[in-house]
Amino acid sequence: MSSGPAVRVSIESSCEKQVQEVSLDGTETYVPPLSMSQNLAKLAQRIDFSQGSDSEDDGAEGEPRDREWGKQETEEEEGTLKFQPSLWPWDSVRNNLRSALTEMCVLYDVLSVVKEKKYMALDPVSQDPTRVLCALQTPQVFQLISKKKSLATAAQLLLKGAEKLSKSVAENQENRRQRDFNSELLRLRSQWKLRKVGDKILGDLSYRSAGSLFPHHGTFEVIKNTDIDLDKKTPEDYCPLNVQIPSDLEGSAYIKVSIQKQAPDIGDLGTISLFRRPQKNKVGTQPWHVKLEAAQNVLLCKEIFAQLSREAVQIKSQIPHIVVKNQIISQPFPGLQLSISLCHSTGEKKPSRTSPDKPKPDDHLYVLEHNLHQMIREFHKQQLSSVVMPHPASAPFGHKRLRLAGPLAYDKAEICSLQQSEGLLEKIIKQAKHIFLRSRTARTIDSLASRIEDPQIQAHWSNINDVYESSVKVLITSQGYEQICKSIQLQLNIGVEQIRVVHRDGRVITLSHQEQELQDFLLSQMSQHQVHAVQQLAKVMGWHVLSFSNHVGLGPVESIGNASSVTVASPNGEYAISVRNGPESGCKVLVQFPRSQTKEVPKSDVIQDSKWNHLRGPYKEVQWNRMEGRNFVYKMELLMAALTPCP
Amino acid sequence: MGVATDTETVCHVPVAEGKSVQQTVDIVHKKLEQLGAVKHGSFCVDCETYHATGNASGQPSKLLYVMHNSETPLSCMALFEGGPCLIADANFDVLMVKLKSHFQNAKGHKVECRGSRYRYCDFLIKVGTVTMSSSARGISVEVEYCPCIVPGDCWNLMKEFMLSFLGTNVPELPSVFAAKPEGLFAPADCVDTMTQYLELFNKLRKLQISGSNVR
Amino acid sequence: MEAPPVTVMPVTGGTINMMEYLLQGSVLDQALESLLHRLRGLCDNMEPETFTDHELVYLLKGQQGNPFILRARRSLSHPNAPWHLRYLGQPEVGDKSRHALVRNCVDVAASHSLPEFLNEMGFRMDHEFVTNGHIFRKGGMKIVVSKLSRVLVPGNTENTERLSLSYLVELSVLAPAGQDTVSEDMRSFAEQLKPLVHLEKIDPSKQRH
Amino acid sequence: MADAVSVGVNLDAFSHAISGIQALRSSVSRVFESLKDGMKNRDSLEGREKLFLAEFQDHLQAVNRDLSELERLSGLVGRPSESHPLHNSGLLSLDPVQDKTPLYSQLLQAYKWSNKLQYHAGLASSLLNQQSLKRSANQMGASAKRRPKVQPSTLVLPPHYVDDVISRIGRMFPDMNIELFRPNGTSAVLLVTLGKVLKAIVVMRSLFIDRTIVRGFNENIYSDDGKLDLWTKSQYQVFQKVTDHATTALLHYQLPQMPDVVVRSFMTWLRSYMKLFQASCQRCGRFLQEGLPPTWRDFRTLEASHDTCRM
Repeated sequence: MSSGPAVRVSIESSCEKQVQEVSLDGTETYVPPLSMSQNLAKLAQRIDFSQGSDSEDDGAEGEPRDREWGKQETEEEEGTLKFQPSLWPWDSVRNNLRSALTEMCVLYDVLSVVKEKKYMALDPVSQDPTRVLCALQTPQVFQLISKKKSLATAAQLLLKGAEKLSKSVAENQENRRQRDFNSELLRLRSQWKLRKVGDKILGDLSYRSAGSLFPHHGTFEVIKNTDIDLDKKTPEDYCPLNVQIPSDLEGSAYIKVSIQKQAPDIGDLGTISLFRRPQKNKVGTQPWHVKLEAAQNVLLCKEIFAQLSREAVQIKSQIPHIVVKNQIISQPFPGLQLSISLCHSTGEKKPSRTSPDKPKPDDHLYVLEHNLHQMIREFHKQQLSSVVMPHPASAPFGHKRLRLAGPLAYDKAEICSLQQSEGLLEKIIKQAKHIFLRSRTARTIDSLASRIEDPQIQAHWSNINDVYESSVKVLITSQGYEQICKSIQLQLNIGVEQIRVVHRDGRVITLSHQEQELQDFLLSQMSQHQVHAVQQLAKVMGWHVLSFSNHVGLGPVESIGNASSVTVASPNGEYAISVRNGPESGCKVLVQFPRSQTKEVPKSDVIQDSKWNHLRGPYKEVQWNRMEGRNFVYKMELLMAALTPCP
Repeated sequence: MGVATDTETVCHVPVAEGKSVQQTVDIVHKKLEQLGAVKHGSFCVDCETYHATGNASGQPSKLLYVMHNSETPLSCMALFEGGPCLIADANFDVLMVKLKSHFQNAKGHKVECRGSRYRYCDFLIKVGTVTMSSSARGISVEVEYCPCIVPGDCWNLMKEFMLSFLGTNVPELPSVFAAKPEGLFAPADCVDTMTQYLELFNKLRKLQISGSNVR
Repeated sequence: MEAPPVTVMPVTGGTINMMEYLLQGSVLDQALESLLHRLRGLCDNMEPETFTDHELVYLLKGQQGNPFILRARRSLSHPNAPWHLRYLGQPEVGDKSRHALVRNCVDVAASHSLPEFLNEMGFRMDHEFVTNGHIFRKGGMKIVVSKLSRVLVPGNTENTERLSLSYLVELSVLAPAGQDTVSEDMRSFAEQLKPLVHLEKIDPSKQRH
Repeated sequence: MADAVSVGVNLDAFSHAISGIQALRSSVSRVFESLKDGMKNRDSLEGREKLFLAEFQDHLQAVNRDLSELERLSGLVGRPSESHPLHNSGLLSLDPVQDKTPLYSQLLQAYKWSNKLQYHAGLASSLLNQQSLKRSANQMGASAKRRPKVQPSTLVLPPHYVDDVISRIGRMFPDMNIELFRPNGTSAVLLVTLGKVLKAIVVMRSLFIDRTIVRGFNENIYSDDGKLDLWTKSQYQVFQKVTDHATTALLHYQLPQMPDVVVRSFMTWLRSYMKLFQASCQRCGRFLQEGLPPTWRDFRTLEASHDTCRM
């Protein structure tokens, strides 16, 4: 508002409106009282129209304006009596100008009030129409123009800024679309080894710097992508930099490790089916990076396979390892075939060189594949770390440990352990053996546990395993009698070739990889458990153990292990229970009655006397399967309870 | 990796009456095999003697012994009698060649002890013939009980073991161990072994000097 | 375990007649960073390593001739590492076309009782110093950039004083006698270090006097 | 008691009265029956009316008769005694002469007995719940409810609790050095160094011992990469044997409810190997048997014997 142009301003003071005439006697003639609209205008100037762009000025000036008015009035009142020289010759002019400004402000405010129809509607006032018009319209037009102008400049500024912004955004997009070759190269340089040979830029994707000894050169060439029309819309993944990798490293590859069974008795191994799909490009990774990583993976797989096949040829084993093109076949256990194959699919076409056992791709042992990768990297690391810097610095280079061997007087065994390092193939075969043995042991235990309900088998697998060893605790119990029947507890240490069983009684048994051995052993232990349980139960029930044998020499011969037996007598010695339990023949329970209670005692001429009544009577077999009770021990407890006379 | 420290003792077995050295060794071998010990390669301990040539101070110089043990094939032990000892790698021998103007090898003093190693559970037994200037002088038996590192702890056990194949010739606890405060077979165990061998060699040498009619 | 491994050497042995090929030079402290940078680029891809060693020089005076010198060195940064006992022969005069100093050398790794033992042998310590710096490797070549400090109080390696404001740069190769090709490699490597440092063959015996 | 007699006499009248009521009811119902049926099935209206009226009259008379009969009977029954509406039980509410009734002392006695019974039952139950008689952990009456809570809590113990228990046990045996590691997550691995004889690695799962391996004092405890070597068995036969025995001990010492007791007893047992090379066999008196010292330690007496001698 204050930015109004240099306008011709009428100097005519506004005070005319108030004081028309001051007579000599001091009486003043006032203009007639303000009309309704004038009054309103006056009031309106007190209102703070905060939405107006210049409301601040308004508010700031509102107050002084009022005071000015008052002051002026008083001045005018006394002006004639004693003339007060103003401080400044143009003071009155200034005052008038200011009041003119004030007027305009008011007008503007009124106008804005009027324009916003919701506050009030303006009606023409009958009184002095021309004056009103001139007072209202002229400033309005003037204000409008000035407003328009300033708005226009502001709009222009904004437009300029917007244009700048859009331009820079467009530029950015343009930039992204057609990347700068050099910046790409810089990025490539930060992640890959590059060197300049002649006019070519060559890179190294081999693992040589990480300790690999694989002879593949692993070189890639950096090419500038120029065959693109910059005017046309470029594809999303366009990159000015391209890499050319050796043709034999193209595509994707993986090492497939699987165990095939020649006999169907072996459970499934590695049935997880994870089908490989090409890795989704992560957002923000450059296409060349993906390409190089894939090529590096191919190279690593090739190195692993080359190492394995070299070892397969070198190692002498009873059943020689067979290397056929891209497959190594080994026989860890009789009837079992471990095959390691290099699957390399090049480009778009279907994998043509994959292993022959394509129809069942689910026997891939991912754990072993992973371990192979891990082992080759360990091998690399070993290569690097074996050539550590000597300390003190004057000492010659050499193997760190071997340098210690002399002054620390290592003996032969220690020196051997420094030098020998098992090959990749040996390790992986050992791991495969262990994995196989472990999963089959688990399966054997589980199938026994599900097949046989009484006694129960529980297996507690250790929470920490090694690649070559894992252990499981096997508990054989009877339901409801866990506390007293815990004589059969075994720890199975599953190794590479065999399973070592530590029995609770201190025996150590070594089982071979044959499944039948473990199963037979567990079955015989379960059979023994029942007899042990009777023995324990007898203690609890107050019965006396007359005889106990883990391995009975009498009766039918068991095909697995031996039958065991126990004989217990009731607390008062009247009754006796004999139990014989065999892993195959099952259990047989006999009860011996006191002679006095049996009716059909065979009459004998010899034992007529009453004292012979204390002799034991005949045995009767209990029809065990018709006994009440949920399991063997429960039945036995019931039987003992029944045969224990009430005191 | 630590160093295998264990308890071992070296003793001298007198040659049986009316038998040659080789025959006596065979008898011991047979006894060991009867016990169940398994032959496990061979071993060799040798000892060279050096003495300083020019001694500035004039005082009688001590003898320097440089020994090797096939049990620690990469090491070379250098000992002064009753003095400090050094364990070094095989290059020490080369250094001794360089030093030959200052330390002279006593040619006739080379002692060697060769024989077989036997393993019986955790015991390692080495029966060897001691040779001085290419003539057999005596028999040494080294018994090592690998799992135990405190000689005093397992001495009874070793004695019982040695009784079973040496008969009455069981030695007393070697002075090397008795002198140690803790009785611990220190990390420098190979030095202790070498000291025992050195004592044995010196004993045999003295026997040779005092009475050359050992056999 | 039974059959001794192939690489286990015979009871008496060691590697006879090893030669050290040596080039030496020095850089000022200010130039150290750029030299290290260059070396990191040129040398084998290994973690750059620093070292702090304490070297004792022993003399054995015989009745005639020069005293016999042995250098015993231990690592202060790796206190468990064995001591290194070193014998260095006189530089070979040989033909002038050879690019490096060549001298006979015996390296012995020894137990910590070494100083005591040397004393017993009759050796006397002549002087000692502490050296610390960086060590690099390129194939068989060893590049040691080190700063020498004087030991002020005998035996106290904490209390040292720098000898100069520059670093000693040594390029050395250990090889059996007669392998003169290594000196060629050394020369080309030294070329690559120019102009940061000029490595030359310096005859210590001539330097000393 | 007189009351009882009179009631007994009246009972007869009661039953008569009841049957009287029944008769009255049936006659009343007959009246309504006939009223409901109304006049029907008669030839003439007059006859019908007459008959109906006569019938109705008869019925009413019967009702009258029955009613009077009932009234007579009710007189016989007589008024029930007002004071004893509940008969014998009513007596209870009467104020008894306390000194004369033995009720209080009887109550006291009964209370004493019940107390005693409860006490003895408690004793008996605690006796019956004792280890020797317990058949299963699942059977205990009180713990049956608690079990689902107890079981997981012993399996999942906070690590600091395990640390606490282990350090307490470590303090119990000054000649045994127990170090605790957690190389694989929360489950602890203990490295027990027993004098200068042996080192044992004990792999724990919370406070349960999973497995253990024993090696000689001078053997490596750490593998090349500086981690605890939990797998490589000892190169010495003695310690291989001791490892087997220790595994047996783990199977022997089992008390799922109190795992800390198990750890303590195992450590006590392991400590008996302090004199592995010094003790002679308690059975045969010798040091060596098949080249091995007495490796077996009895689980109760900790007596040393050869593995071959113990049977």
